[in-house]
Amino acid sequence: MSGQAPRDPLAGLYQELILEHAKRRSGEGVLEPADAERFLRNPTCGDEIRLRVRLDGETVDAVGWEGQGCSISQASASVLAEDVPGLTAAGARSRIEALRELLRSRGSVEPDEALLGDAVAFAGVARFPMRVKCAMLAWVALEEALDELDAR
Amino acid sequence: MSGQAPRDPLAGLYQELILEHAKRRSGEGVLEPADAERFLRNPTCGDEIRLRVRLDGETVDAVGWEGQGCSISQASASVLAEDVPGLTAAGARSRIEALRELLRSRGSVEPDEALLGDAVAFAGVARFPMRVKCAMLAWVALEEALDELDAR
Amino acid sequence: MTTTSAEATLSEERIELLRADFPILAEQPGGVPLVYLDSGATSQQPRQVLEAEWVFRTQRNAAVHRGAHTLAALATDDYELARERIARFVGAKPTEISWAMNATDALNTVALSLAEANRAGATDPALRIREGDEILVTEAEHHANLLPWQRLADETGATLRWIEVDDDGVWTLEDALAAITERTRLVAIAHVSNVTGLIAPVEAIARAAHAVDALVVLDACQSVPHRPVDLPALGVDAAAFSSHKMLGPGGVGVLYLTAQLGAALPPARVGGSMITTVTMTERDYLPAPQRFEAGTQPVGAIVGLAAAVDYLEAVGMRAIERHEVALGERLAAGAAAIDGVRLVGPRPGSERAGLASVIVDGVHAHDVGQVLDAAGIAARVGHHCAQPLHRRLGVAATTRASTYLTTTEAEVDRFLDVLSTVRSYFGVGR
Amino acid sequence: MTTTSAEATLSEERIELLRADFPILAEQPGGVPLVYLDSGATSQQPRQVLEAEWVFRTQRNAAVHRGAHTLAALATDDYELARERIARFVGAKPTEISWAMNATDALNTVALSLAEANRAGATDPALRIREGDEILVTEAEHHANLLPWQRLADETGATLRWIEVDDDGVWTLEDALAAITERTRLVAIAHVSNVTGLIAPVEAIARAAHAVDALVVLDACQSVPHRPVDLPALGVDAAAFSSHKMLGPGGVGVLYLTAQLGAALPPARVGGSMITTVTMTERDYLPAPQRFEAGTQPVGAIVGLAAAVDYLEAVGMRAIERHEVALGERLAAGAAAIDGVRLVGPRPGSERAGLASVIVDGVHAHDVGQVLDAAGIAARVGHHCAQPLHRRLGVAATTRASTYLTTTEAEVDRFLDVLSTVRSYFGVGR
Ligand SMILES: Cc1ncc(COP(=O)(O)O)c(C=O)c1O
Ligand SMILES: Cc1ncc(COP(=O)(O)O)c(C=O)c1O
Repeated sequence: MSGQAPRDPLAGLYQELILEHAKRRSGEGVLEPADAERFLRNPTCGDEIRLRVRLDGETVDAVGWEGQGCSISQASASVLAEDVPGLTAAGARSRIEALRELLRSRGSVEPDEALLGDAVAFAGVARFPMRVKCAMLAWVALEEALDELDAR
Repeated sequence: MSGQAPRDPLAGLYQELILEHAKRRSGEGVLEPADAERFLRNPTCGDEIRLRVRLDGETVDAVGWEGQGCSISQASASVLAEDVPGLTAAGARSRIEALRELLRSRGSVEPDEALLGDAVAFAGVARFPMRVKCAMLAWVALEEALDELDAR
Repeated sequence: MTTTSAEATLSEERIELLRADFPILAEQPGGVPLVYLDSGATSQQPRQVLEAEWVFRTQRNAAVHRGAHTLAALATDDYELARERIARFVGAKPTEISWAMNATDALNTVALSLAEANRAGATDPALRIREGDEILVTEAEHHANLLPWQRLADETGATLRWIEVDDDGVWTLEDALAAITERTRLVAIAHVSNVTGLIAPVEAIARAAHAVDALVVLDACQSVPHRPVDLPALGVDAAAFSSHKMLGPGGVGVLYLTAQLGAALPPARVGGSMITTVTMTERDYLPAPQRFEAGTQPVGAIVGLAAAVDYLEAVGMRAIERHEVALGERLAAGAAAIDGVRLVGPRPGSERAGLASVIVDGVHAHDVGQVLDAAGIAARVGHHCAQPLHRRLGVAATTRASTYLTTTEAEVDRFLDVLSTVRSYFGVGR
Repeated sequence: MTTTSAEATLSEERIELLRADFPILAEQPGGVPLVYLDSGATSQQPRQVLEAEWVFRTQRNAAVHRGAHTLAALATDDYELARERIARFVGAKPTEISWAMNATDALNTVALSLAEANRAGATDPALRIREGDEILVTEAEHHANLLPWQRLADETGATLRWIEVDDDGVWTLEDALAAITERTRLVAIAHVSNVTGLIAPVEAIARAAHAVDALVVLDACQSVPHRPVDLPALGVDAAAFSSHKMLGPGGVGVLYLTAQLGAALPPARVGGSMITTVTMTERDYLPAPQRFEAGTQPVGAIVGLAAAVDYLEAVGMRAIERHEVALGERLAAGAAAIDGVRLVGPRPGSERAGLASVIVDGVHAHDVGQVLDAAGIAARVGHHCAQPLHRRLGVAATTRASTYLTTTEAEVDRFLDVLSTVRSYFGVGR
């Protein structure tokens, strides 16, 4: 990177894995068929996501999403789409809860890699409160989709 | 006066003549017949006056008023009703203007007794900006009544 | 009222210490030491409140909930922490608290929102107000809690009814219960009257109102600053109070809306920071509280209000209440004992807040106020924004002394002393 | 833009002196020196403003226009002098200025009042808006100057029309004149766009609007703080601006209404201090400006705003304008020259205010803002409360740098430098 750009203060936020996923965008596209769909929007910045999930019994079979937003929100959706399939619905919920707790902790919670998987890369977001919503957007959409399935 | 009551700071405001007029209430009552009538109200304190005036050619023949309010406003109406009859309409207007200037001056204008008549007793009101409206109420009512006659 | 425990009220020494926090109390605006008995109109502010704002405004000031930069994050933190702080003070959830310009604005917001909901057909039956329905207030309301409902009644075709007061300006729970009917859709009352000091039996009224599915709106301007108030426990649907009456800066009104009402009401004001999606023809609103917060909020002043709440709680709301109730009784008993002075509101010995209004026979309130002012006593004279009550009392204006945590017994006594000289000064009633 | 006279703009030395008045500019919120380029959202406050408020609040604070006591008289003096001061700043008469919570509230007041007047049958034809009539805005408006008119159109049955913008977000006087028709009843436009920096030809639009008897409402949020503005000379009927964007405290919006419109409009909010006579069923309102000032106004903050106006005039509004216009051009030209950066608004070399918004190809504005913030640069990212404009530009968010009298060329250059590194940081567009 050239010139005066401030690499250090941002390194915790923009992990390599995040920058990579922001480009890779795993799971992008309309999932067909799907069991539930949620559309979420962050009114502050206009980021949005439409996320679909398909279950196979108790297990998440696949996740697909379309959306636009910052690198954090896009990378987060991509990591979700790669990591969550294969988890049970309950396991997915634990991961969402762990991520939420971590991100809201402002750095006071130690990330648990076993529980978080690749989402551990977002640990640095905890020090940037304004970005927590970006990192959580896809996960909240998944959570609400699972809620909807539970309610049926 | 008894006890701790603070006579001095108020002496400039409540001149003997004012306290007297507040009781005497010259001109109180409905003037019949009359050439013009004005009703005025001070929304801050609820003081109100209904003032009627009768002219004899260019000369103010009589003033009558009904109203309720503080001693300053009542005394002012009483002084007006005693002093103004006999003045020309123009003379009455000069007096109103002189009084207004004096009261708004915050003490920077020297009262002109020749111009003001007994209304000179209200000079002390100039140091009490919140009471200027009280002292002016009847005079403004007269002014507006004269305006109305002019407009005919 | 006497108390035995030192914790239970404020000792003279404690009050002296508190007074030192209020720079203005050392002023001599008329050349005599200030006796400030006008907290009911607006309270004075302790150094701690001014300092908290100063720190915010010189170190953390930025637009909140908008920027991503660090300063904006700091400001947003302070802002939302202040909301939590103020919510906790009245037992509410942060999402139940939104900001207004003053309590008047907060009350108008509720009335305007209800009018808007009814124009839009009020799909939610809880909001429906129509011809034949009734809106209930008392005859003693502050104009802020009367005019918005007059207008709502005019617009919806509902009838405005009111609980009448007696010759002292007092009404009772029975009066209130008798006035609540099957047609009542909304009851709007002051928790504490700013003229009479009467304390309304809010819980019982709220129960009766809810039994007929009426909404209850509380004007908490004179209660929240002076006594512990738990709004959810009172059972009201909405409440309003003003920062400037509770040691905080001007320019902040607090609107409390239960989660349910907050979700149902449309916004009164629309603009930035309260929307999700806007097109040239359509708009979608955020949920409460943001829905009611269009445009840039008075963030510095809200931070100041949170500091005021900290200050009040450090002193203790129970102790403040006890202190003021004792002063209120002293005022009432003292005034009632003066020849030619008529006390408004509950009789001495009955429950009242820390304020009293009086009528001096034969002397206009403005003249009473002037004599008091000459002695350095800042009391308020006028109709106190309650013309209907004053009309019922048969006067245009009364003289009110209102206390707060910094008011001393000596100040109350000084007021009573000077009050007792007024009639002779004007030569009436010897 | 270059100027020859030393008086004409602000020298570097002068700016250094001014910056010393703003305590927050010495802060390092992110551990790096602050480069504050977010004055368009909210401006920072000089010591002089904070001190003026401090003096008022510790020496002269009281309820205004209500009490008769000395403190109330002092506070009322300060309050009305502040009104005169602020009125003079925009060429208005004091009676044409009233207070709101913020500019959003002031604009809502106009729209709500017009809605109320039309519900009441609008006896004054100047206020009449009905089905088939048109309300005209631009596609670039801030939500604060769009949503109130959407709602007014919905309620009255009028059609909301808008002047469309081109691919840069720009519209012209010809577009505006073409959009004003015999059916136009109201034109609401921003004097200066908070996103594009476009300066509207207000005088010509007002003339055209008045020729068809339409009212003109000006959103002056981004003009009054940054350049000399004479509202009567512009010929608008109403205007709104916010204290917090012009060195003043938060919590004060200024509403300008010509004497004629102020006399015709009913109030949006009702309550204390704005009435003459109130009964349980009837109410009469005071004339403007009091009619629009229900309840206790933010007096301390208004005194602070008057001090801000004093400060701005001591520096000189013409000099501030020149300084910022130069910085705006520097921003625009610099940004347009960066590969992969798209400048929004007027092209470099065209007239613009002291702000610029950009789109960085391939990088979301939030990420741009984060990189800037890491360098200490507080710029704003998002839709800036102008979603329709952003939709037209084809993006959800832009990055905006906005300047003020304390902004230096070096700060602008620092912004441009860091901006030029963003794409490579995220590995796009090499
Ligand atoms: C052009 C414009 N109009 C209106 C507003 C709203 O101002 P406020 O948030 O102070 O009400 C702003 C600022 O956000 C603005 O820039
Ligand atoms: C009982 C009551 N209600 C409402 C108000 C209005 O409060 P504000 O002027 O802060 O809006 C007041 C104070 O004036 C009050 O005492």
